[in-house]
Amino acid sequence: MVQNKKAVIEAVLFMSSEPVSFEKILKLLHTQKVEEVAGILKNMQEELKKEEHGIHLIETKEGWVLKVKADYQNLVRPLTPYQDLSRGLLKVLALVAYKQPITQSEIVKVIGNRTYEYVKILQEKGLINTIKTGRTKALVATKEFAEYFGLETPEDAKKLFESLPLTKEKQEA
Amino acid sequence: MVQNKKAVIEAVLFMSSEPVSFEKILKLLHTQKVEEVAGILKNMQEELKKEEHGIHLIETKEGWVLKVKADYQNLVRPLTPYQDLSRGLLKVLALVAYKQPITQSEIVKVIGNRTYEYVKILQEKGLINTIKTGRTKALVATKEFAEYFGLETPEDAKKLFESLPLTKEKQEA
Amino acid sequence: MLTDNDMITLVVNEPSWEDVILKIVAEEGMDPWAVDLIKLADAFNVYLQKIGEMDLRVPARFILIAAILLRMKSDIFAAKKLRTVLSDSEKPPDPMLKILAEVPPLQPPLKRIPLGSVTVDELISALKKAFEVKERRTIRKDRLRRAVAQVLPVDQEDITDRIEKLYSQINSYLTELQCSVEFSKLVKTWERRSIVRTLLPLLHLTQEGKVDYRQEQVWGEIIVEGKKNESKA
Repeated sequence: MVQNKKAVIEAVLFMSSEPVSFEKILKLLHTQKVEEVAGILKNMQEELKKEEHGIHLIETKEGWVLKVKADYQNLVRPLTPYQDLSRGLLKVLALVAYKQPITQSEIVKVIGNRTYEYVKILQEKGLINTIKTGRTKALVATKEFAEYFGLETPEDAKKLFESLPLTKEKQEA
Repeated sequence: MVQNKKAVIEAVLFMSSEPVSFEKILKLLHTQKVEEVAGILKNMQEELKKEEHGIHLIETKEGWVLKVKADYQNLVRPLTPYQDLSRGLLKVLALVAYKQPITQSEIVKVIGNRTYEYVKILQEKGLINTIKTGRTKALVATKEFAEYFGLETPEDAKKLFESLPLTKEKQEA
Repeated sequence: MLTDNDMITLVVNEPSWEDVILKIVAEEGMDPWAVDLIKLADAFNVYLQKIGEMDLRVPARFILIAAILLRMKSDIFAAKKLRTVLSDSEKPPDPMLKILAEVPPLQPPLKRIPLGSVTVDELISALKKAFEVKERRTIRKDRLRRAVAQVLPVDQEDITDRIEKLYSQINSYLTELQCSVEFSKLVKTWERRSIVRTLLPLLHLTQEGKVDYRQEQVWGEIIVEGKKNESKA
């Protein structure tokens, strides 16, 4: 079967949530026609720039990836996983990410008694995990958490706060 | 900001892994212009049918969903670890396709008690359907099943298994 | 409130233990944490007395359900205990945490999860797998059935008939002069199967209060006696 190169590229980009390298695209197409493939990608990129499209094709360091255009991101946010996390859950998640391992009681002091409920839900969702430290339990971020926030390891979770404008806190810290 | 309806729909369908109901699309667009939206969806569906596209727009029982065309599914399958049907669902679907019409109780004998739950989900997804045969209900593959696997009719489902050396089961059937 | 009989019907008729618990909670309006385990165990006891044929799955289900409920309850108690331990701590909170809890929380990135479609090959291998699992299950069941049959041969004869027969057999030995009979006389041939077949209805008769028995020496003869007011029956 002769496959349409443009169609294959579209299918490949559609099926990957992460950027796909140019080399990988060539490999999947079983071709070495670098210019032809680059041309198709550029054309697709141009085509998707038009106003009638809600997604665009971006070339990143790691490769090519389809993304929702910035204008529509807030609109589609509710459709993506974990978007159902309430503010309370997100707060607990942030505290765990920032100070892991952290005990439940430390979180209770700032969030209040609903912490227990939040922790249970986050555990069920696989985003945090309990480790035993002495008499009490401490909470840490999981691999799934890392994957979700685009981190390499759960220990990198603190990096999420580097860019935050927490000036007041930096002075206090 | 005036948003381009077609672009919004594209972004919505791109971002959602599950089918999106027509009502939900209307809601996300904050519109009640049923005909206009239906027109956009139909146009998009026609446009994507062209050979140069690797994905197509399908209207399922649950709503509208973008999928990689059957021709390219094998090629892109390794690019994502996620699948739209769980292993349990797949087993029941395979049994129905292979032995249709088949009663629920026959499936229970092979799969066990969770059959009832799986059958319900597959029916909701529109992939199988119930027909009455005498006192009992029997399950068959649907048109949507045929579409999913690139078959002409649901009756062709059995052909998918022609290469199988499942002699023992054939005798049982 | 669930009666013993309701409980038995539920456990025997529902297809899975999840359904039993769901029904107890949903239909009977009972708090799952308040299901009386003693009651469940009692119902099990009543059931055991009632069964005529042996269906090992049902008694096993009683035990499973009781165990699951017990586990659920103990988890709750354990969590409660942990809460008390944690809230006792009196260290002042980390100021940074306080601030973090007040600023807008982490916003998860927009993540797309592309779902792959099932390929025909995957569909075929799912079918193969389903049949393989079924075959393995059938083999395991057969093996278990044979093993059970070896240890506990299932009787074709109804247990009630067997009880009746033994009772009239015992009565035929009991006369004005003789008010007891040796168990060994009641057993047709002195081998394991026959002994069990006689002992079981005897236990039922004792339970029902129709006869008494005593065994003066361990492994010694069992003396079966008619109840004083029944011996002439």
